[in-house]
Parts: sequence; C-alpha cells; structure tokens
Amino acid sequence: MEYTASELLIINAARLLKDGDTVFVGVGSPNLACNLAMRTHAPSLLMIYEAGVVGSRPSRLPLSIGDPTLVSGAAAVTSMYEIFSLYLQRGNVDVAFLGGAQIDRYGNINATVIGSDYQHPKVRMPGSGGSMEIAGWANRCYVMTPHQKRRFPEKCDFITSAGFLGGRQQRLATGARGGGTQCVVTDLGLLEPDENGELVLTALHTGSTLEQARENTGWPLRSAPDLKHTDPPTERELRILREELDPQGTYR
Amino acid sequence: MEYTASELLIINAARLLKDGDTVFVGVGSPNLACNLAMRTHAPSLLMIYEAGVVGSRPSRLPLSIGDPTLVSGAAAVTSMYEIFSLYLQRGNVDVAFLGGAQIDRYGNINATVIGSDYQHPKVRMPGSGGSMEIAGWANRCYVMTPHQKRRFPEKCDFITSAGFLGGRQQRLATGARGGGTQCVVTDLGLLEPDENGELVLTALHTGSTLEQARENTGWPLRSAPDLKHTDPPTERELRILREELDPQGTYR
Amino acid sequence: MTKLTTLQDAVARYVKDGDTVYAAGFTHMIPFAAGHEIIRQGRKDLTLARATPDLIYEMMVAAGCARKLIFSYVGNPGVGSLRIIREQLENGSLEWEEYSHFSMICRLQAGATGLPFMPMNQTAATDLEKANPQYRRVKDPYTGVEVVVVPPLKPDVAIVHVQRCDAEGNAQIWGIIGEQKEAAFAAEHVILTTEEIVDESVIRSDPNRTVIPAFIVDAVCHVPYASHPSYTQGYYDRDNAFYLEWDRITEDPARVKAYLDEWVYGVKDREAYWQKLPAETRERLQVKQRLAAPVDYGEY
Amino acid sequence: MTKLTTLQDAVARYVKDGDTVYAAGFTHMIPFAAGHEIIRQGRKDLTLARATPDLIYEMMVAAGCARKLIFSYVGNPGVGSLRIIREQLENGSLEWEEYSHFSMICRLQAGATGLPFMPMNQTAATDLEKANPQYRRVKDPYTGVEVVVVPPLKPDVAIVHVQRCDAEGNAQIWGIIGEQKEAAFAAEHVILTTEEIVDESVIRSDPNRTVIPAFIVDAVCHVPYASHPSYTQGYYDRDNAFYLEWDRITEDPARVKAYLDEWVYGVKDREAYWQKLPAETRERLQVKQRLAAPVDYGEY
Repeated sequence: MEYTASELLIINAARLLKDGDTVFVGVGSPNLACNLAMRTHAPSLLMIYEAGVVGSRPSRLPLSIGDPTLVSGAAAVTSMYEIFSLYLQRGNVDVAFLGGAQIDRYGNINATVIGSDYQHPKVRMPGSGGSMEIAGWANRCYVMTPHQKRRFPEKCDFITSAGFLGGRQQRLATGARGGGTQCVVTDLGLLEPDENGELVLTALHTGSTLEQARENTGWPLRSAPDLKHTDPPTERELRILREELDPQGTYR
Repeated sequence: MEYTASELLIINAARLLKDGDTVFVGVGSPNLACNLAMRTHAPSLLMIYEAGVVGSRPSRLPLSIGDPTLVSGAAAVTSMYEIFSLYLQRGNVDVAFLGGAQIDRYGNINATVIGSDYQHPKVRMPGSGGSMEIAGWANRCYVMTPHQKRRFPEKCDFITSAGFLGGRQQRLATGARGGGTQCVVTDLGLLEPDENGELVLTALHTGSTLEQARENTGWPLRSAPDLKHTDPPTERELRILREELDPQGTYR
Repeated sequence: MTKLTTLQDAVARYVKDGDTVYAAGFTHMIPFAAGHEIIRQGRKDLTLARATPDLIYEMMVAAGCARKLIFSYVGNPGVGSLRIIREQLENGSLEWEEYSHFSMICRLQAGATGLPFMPMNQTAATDLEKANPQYRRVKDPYTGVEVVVVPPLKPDVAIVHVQRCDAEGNAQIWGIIGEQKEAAFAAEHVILTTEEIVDESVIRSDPNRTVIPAFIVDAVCHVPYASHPSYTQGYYDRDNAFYLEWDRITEDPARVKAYLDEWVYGVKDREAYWQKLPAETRERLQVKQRLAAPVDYGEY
Repeated sequence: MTKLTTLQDAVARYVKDGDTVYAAGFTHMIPFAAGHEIIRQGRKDLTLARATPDLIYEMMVAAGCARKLIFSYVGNPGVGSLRIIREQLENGSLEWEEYSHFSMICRLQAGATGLPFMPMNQTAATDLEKANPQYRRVKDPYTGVEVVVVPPLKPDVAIVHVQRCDAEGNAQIWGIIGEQKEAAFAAEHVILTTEEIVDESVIRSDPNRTVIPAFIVDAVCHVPYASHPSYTQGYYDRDNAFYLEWDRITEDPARVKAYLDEWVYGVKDREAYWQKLPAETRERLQVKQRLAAPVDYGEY
C-alpha cells in the first residue's frame, strides 16, 4: 500500500507508545500518533494537554492545543500551573512529543531563534511554550521531523529543550529528572541516543538507505551495530489514520 | 437591659468591624460578632473561613469551622493552600479574630504550650492552626478574652501568633505585612497598642474600673490619656444576638 | 481499568506498619471508615500526618497504631482538646512534628508539585520555627529578604473520601476541598473511598469537577457513609453530637476502650457500623436536596 | 455592591497608558472584545503580558498599543507564526521578555500568592535562563541542589472573560481554566467580561465552581461573544477559520490596516461586531447543549 512521508512518521511514532503510558500531547501529528496508538495496541493511553486537559476523547481533529473538543468528555480539567507542576514536574508524565526547527547531535532542540545572537535573531520562532519543562521532566521524549540537513545541525543555535546537552553526563549533572530525547522519527528512519547521548541511526524505513540519512544529517551520523528495518505501515494502521482520524487528509 | 460578659465581648467586637471588611472568621464568638456586624452597621462584610469558604451565609450556628452550612449558599469554595496564599498571604484579608490562653504586653498570643519547655509542656494546647499566618498577614487582628491575670502575662511562654514581639520596631523589622494586634476586647474594656506596640487600656465598659483592669493584668497596665467609655450594648444588638443569631443561648 | 476493591483489601495491600499515612479532608469527608479498618487490621508504628488530627487520629492513637504525629492543630474543632493525644504529647509517649496550617499544607504542596521546598513569607512569629528544625530559610535573590521554607511531605499512602468517582478512580469532590488533591498527588499510593461509584460518563460530563485523576489512584472502595461522624456535603450532615460525646468518652480510658470494642473492633465494616447507629441518628443526619445550577459544556 | 459597567467605561477607568496588562485565557475565552476596546481608546506604551500573545496581542501590537511583550509562546496556535510580532521582534522595534509556559505561569503564581519568587526544578536547558536576567537561582537548604526561580508578575490590570458571574463579580468558569485565576489575584485591578450576568443565587448554588471572587473584581461588563475568534466553552465554538485567515491577512500590512479599520475602529462595540459577522459564521459557531451531571450541596 502507498503512504506519504507524513503517514510514515505518524505510524512509527504511534508504535513507540506503550499501553498505559501517560502522554503529554501536542496538536497535529503527535495527536494523530496518540489516537492511532489508542485504537491499535495502546487502548489505555492517557492523553494530557498542556492546556490542562486530562484524558481527552476528541471527536474531531483539533486545530489548536486548546480546542473545546478536547474538553467535552474529558476526564479532568485543571489549571496550567497544576498541569505543569502536579503532573509534569511531579514526574507523572511518561511520554511527550517535541518539535523544533533544529535537533542536534545530542538530541537538543531549538524552537526559539535561528542565528547566534538571541537579541538579534535571523529568524524568530515561537519559543518554548511548554517544551522546556517537558523535555526536562518527561520520562521519554520523542521528536517527529523530516530528515533534512538544516534541521539536523551539529549543534543547535539555541537550546530551547534539553536533549543530552554535550553528552549524557552533562544532562545527568543538572539533576533534571526526565530521560531526555529517546527517539527521533524521520521519514528515513529512527535515531536513538547511544550510551553517550549521541543520536545514532538505529533503524531505516523500507526503501531508505544509510547514505541518504548521512547526507541529510549535519554531523557524521553513525549507525547502530544492529541497524534494523522498521515494518512498513500496515493496511490497518493506514485505514484507521485515513478513515477514522484524519478523514479530510489535513495531515497527509 | 441586662447582658452577660460574653454578650458584652461579642457586641464590642462587632463594633470594630467596618462595612466592606474582609474578615477571616473563627467559629464561636467571632462568628457571632461578624454576623451581628452584618446585620447592623456592616451589611457588606465578607466572611472567609480558613477551611476555604468565602462569603458564607450560614443558616445555623456552626459548631466547627468546617461545617456544611458554611458551604451551602457561599460565594466560593477554594482549597486550604489557596485560602492561605491567594487570600491571606497576598494581602486580601482586612480583619481576623485570634484566640489563645495567653496574650502578653505586646499583643503576642500563645495557643501552643504552657510552660517554658516546648518539648515537655505543662499544658499542651491545640497549637497554631491558621493563626500564625493570620497574625502575620491580616491587616488588623482582634482578640476577645475574659480579663484574667493568668491570661495576660507580661510575656507569653510561647509566641504562637505575633503581636509586636518586644515592641513595634521588632515586628516591623521582620517584614511581616500585617498590622498586628489592633484591639483586645475584654469584659472590662478595650486594650489597644500604643506607639511602641504595648497594650494600654483605651476604654472601659460601663461599671468597670481602671483598678479592676490593673488587678487582672500581668504587667503594669497603663491607660490611655483619653480613656474612653464604651457605649453599653443596645437593645437592638442584644435582640439580634439573642433572637436571630444564638436563639439557643449557646454563647451566652 | 477498574480499581474496585474492598476497603479491607485496599488497607491490607497499601498500608504497611511504619508507613506515613495522610488521611485527608479538612473537617469535611474525613475517611473514618479507613481509619477504623486500619485499627482493625492492627497496624503499628504509623506516622500519622494531618493538619487536624481530629477524632480519626485520636482513635488510631488510642488503638496503638501510631508512633508519631505530624499536625498543625491538635484540637477537637469547636469543642476543645483531643484528650488522649494531648496526654501523650504531654507525657512524651508519642513523637510529634508541629506546623501551622499553612506550613503543613505547603509541605503537601511541595510534595504534590515535585519541589524540594515551598517558600512562605515570614509571619514574625518564630518560636515554632525554632522548635521544629524542618523549617529553614532561603534568601530571596531579588530583594535579599528571607522567606521561610518547608520540605516536601510525601506520604506513603493518602486516603481520600469523595462524593463520587468512576471505577478507574477519576474522583469528584464538592464542598470544602481542604487538601485532598495535594495529599493525593504528594503520596506514593492513593486509596479512595467513595459515597457512589458512577459511570465514567457522569465524571466526563463535568471534567472541571474532577479533583483527583484516576492515574494516580491505586484502589477505589465503595463505602457509603465512610466519613461519619464527619460528613459528606450533600449526602449527610456532620454528627456534631458525636464530636461533643467524644469529649466525654475520652474523660475515661475505660469508655474509650469500650467505644473501640463496640464501634471499631465489634463491627465488620462500615455498612455494619452504619446499620448499628441508632435510627434517630441516621435520621438526624439526613440532608435535603439543594442542587447546583446546571452548566453546559457543549457538544464539540 | 454591583460593579456593572460598560466595557468602554471599564477600559477608560482601569487601563492607563504605560500599564502592564494581562488579558488572560489559554486559547479559551481570550478577551478579544476588551483588546479591541483598548485599541479603540488608543492606549499607548502598554506592556502586554500573556503566555500566548495570540491574535489579540498581535492586533494590539499592530495598532500601536504596545511598548513591550512578556510571553512564553509567540505563535498562532496550530497555524504558525504571528507575523507582525515576529517581525517586530526580529527588527528590534518591540521590547520583550521571554519565558517558558511554566515559568511564565510561575511568575503569575508568585504574584497571586504574594510571594517574592516561585521555585521550579531545573530543566537542563539554560539558554533562556542566560538570555533573561529575571531568572535566578536559589539553593535548596535541605539538599544543596539549585532550583530556578522567577519573580512575581503583578499586572496593573487583568482582563478575564467568563461564562457567568453575578453583578458583584463572583465569576464561574468551566472548560480550560488556564491562568485566569492566577492573573486575577496577581493584578492590581480586575476587569471581567461575561457571557451572562446571573443572579447571585445561581453562583451560590455551586460555590466550588467560582474561580474569581467578587472582592478582587473592579468592573463587571456584560459582553456576550466577547471572546470571538477564540471561544467560550458551551456558548460558541472557536473560529478556526479566522485563525487561518489571520495568517493570510498578516501577509500584507495593508490588509491588517483594513481589518482593524473595519472590525475594530469601524464598530462601536462587541454587539456591533457580532452582528456584523456573516450569518454563516455565527451559524457555524453555534454549539449543541451537553450538560454536566447534577450535584447536590444539600440544605444545611
């Protein structure tokens, strides 16, 4: 069956979720990945939104993270202070999806400014939102992104959300409780941190090659000794995604 | 008209309240004083309880500070954390009533232990509850107490709630935002702090004398140069208290 | 996933000898049924933490469950003293740690929010701070002024009684909400007792009312009347007469023992306890309905 | 005491040139009507604080009301960037102070609770901390670990839109509650706009639902549809189409000016604005009823 790059990302991200996980969800692709996981292998996934909504069951695709469909029928609604303190800082969040314009060799993420001078940015992006604390405190952070060289620099211009800083020990030394970036899902494959926190290619999607991945990465990308291949999207995954979750094809 | 010592205390305490005051209310006599003020000169008094209830309109006399009658028909209910932080610590409470076994020369209050050794008390009392912070942060604190020597020592065995410590400057130096003990209402008269924070007799009730007050006070009690006399309880005050607020005479 | 179980099983599983227990509820919805069950199961050496120990902890202290008390107001609210606890504090047979209400609640708040401490402004009163080394100070880096701080309280188990919850443990509370949420989030394990188990559609019709989310709950026990002689707003009244009666009972150790024998050890569970109460008492505690105005969440 | 007044009068009285304004609401119930009124009254040099500046602050920036922005996410949620603000940040024509959501909300929390700072655990990411000197550190006196702290944010005026309140200003909110309560308690003055003014008996039938108590409120303005193109849970839907449309409008400064001329300067008040919207739009934003399950407070 044919599928788009975007569908490939969403389906592989969904597979990273475990049943029973508490997930801090963003809108767009992460939302689809979570809903897909719930309808396949993780029926008791708990979805939490930084807007303060817990256990949402959206009946339509929300445009924003604060859509009313996330509230009607949810299990609980709480304040932003509480969602970030009682839920996230307390250590109650298993998984979060993060995004940014740059993801570097050690899984750090930049969603703030392009250019080396924060005060005079070349490009001003939206900034942290919830992601600085999410990256610090969630047990596992995942990133979904197209595999392009400009998105994978050796070093981020600005670290909005911490991966492993300059290496796993540096992050550990800060005492931040979360596990850091655990997987970056791209349209070519999966990148995961090695024992030093450096992102290495651990799996390729069907039809992608190590060379392609290397060409599109801003540092000398290493591959895991046991480089795997992901299973292609199944008919069932694609059907649920297209027919149930995104019938208008917004995220194709 | 005849009245009891307890009625005298309640009526004089009620007169200290201003219309529009936000009052942190305790049960018992302070509750009656507030309700009396609301029904006479201070109809828009706002009653707040440390249990987290705001704008109560109790339809019966509550035994405890957490009675359900304080909740049904109230304007708002919030958590204890919030009532002490958003309301009290933020500076939103005008008046509070405090009580204790000892009130000393500088308006400090002891509700914790009698005896000089905290670890091995002669008498163990209930302790602070909300009063440590109330005394620190409410704009005006009032005390209602029978005028007895053992209740008015020169110095408290333990300061549960701060008056002016050893003098007004000492309190100011701590930075605590509240105004401290502003009046002690007894069955003999009113004590108020002078410019140094020392409690002096500022008014006598009808029939009481300065000598009586001095005999029943544990330090050399001074009287204000313009010692006043309180107006005796009016018929209306007594009627509201007896017929509307405490028809069973619990607090006679 | 349902977490329905009996209160017996929940206490057996989640309350161990030596644990720190926080039975939550400020005057309202004090989980007496769970306290009685802990007594029946003979737990020892507990550290009992509560802003107001109230009758529930006095009974547990009297029954020998406690090694230590953490509290901020050790009185019988509106009545007077808790005689048994007072005596044990005076004669040194019970360890204790004392706070003001706000600093006690700040300890829970720090535990619930995952912080190493919570700051509070100074109150000018320092005797308690001197008596309890858990109080510390930190300098405000903006003004140099000192704030008072307390460390997190993270109970091994929090017990919370609620009006209604679903079988997973999404719980809704109204009336005085005290420190239930903070205690639940601060604790390692959470036991709920509830007046009613409702379908999740009831909970999900009003998500803003949910105070405790299911995923931090370990056990859900359907125990109507679990808070008597405390009360459950909208379900039954506070038994003020019993609070006054307890003041008389505790004048005499023999009467305390007789009370525990008859009303705690002598009954199997809360249902038996409730049925054993005189019909007049149950009648007296009934409450007439007073419904909240409807709110509309909208179909989106 | 009634605080009913028009939004015109409330803005005239409580929003001054140079003020720090917090228009509250996370995606939900953003007080657009008040933002438009501030534009119409020509306020200048405002410091605009909001976690998400959203379209409301972009319009105010475009209209020349702002000197400075305090924010934590400067995007059009789910759509992309806020082009006008982005350009002004890039070319340095707008001052700013930047936070993460949590540290922004912690600033309000410190302001609301009267504390000189709020602590947060470290996140491992320090670039923002380095870029913004308002972030400081304090050492945990129990473990020696450093926590990150932020100072209080105390806006001169908070503007909060609510579903219903009484004439005094006791206000009830449901759906996403974001930071409305914190903003209101932190601020010197509070302006409420509300979908409905209800009798106090409605509010008092459900006191746990009250998020903002009257005594901190200065002005109560009855302004139905005040949050469009944002939404009010249970009253009308979010106008996602307009959020997408704004992205196109801001491609061209002339279109932005035309928009402000027609939809802000060109209308007298929110009622005129709402009536001016196409009937299809108003129809599209309608919501079917979905009521919360009843709760019983009991007659005591």
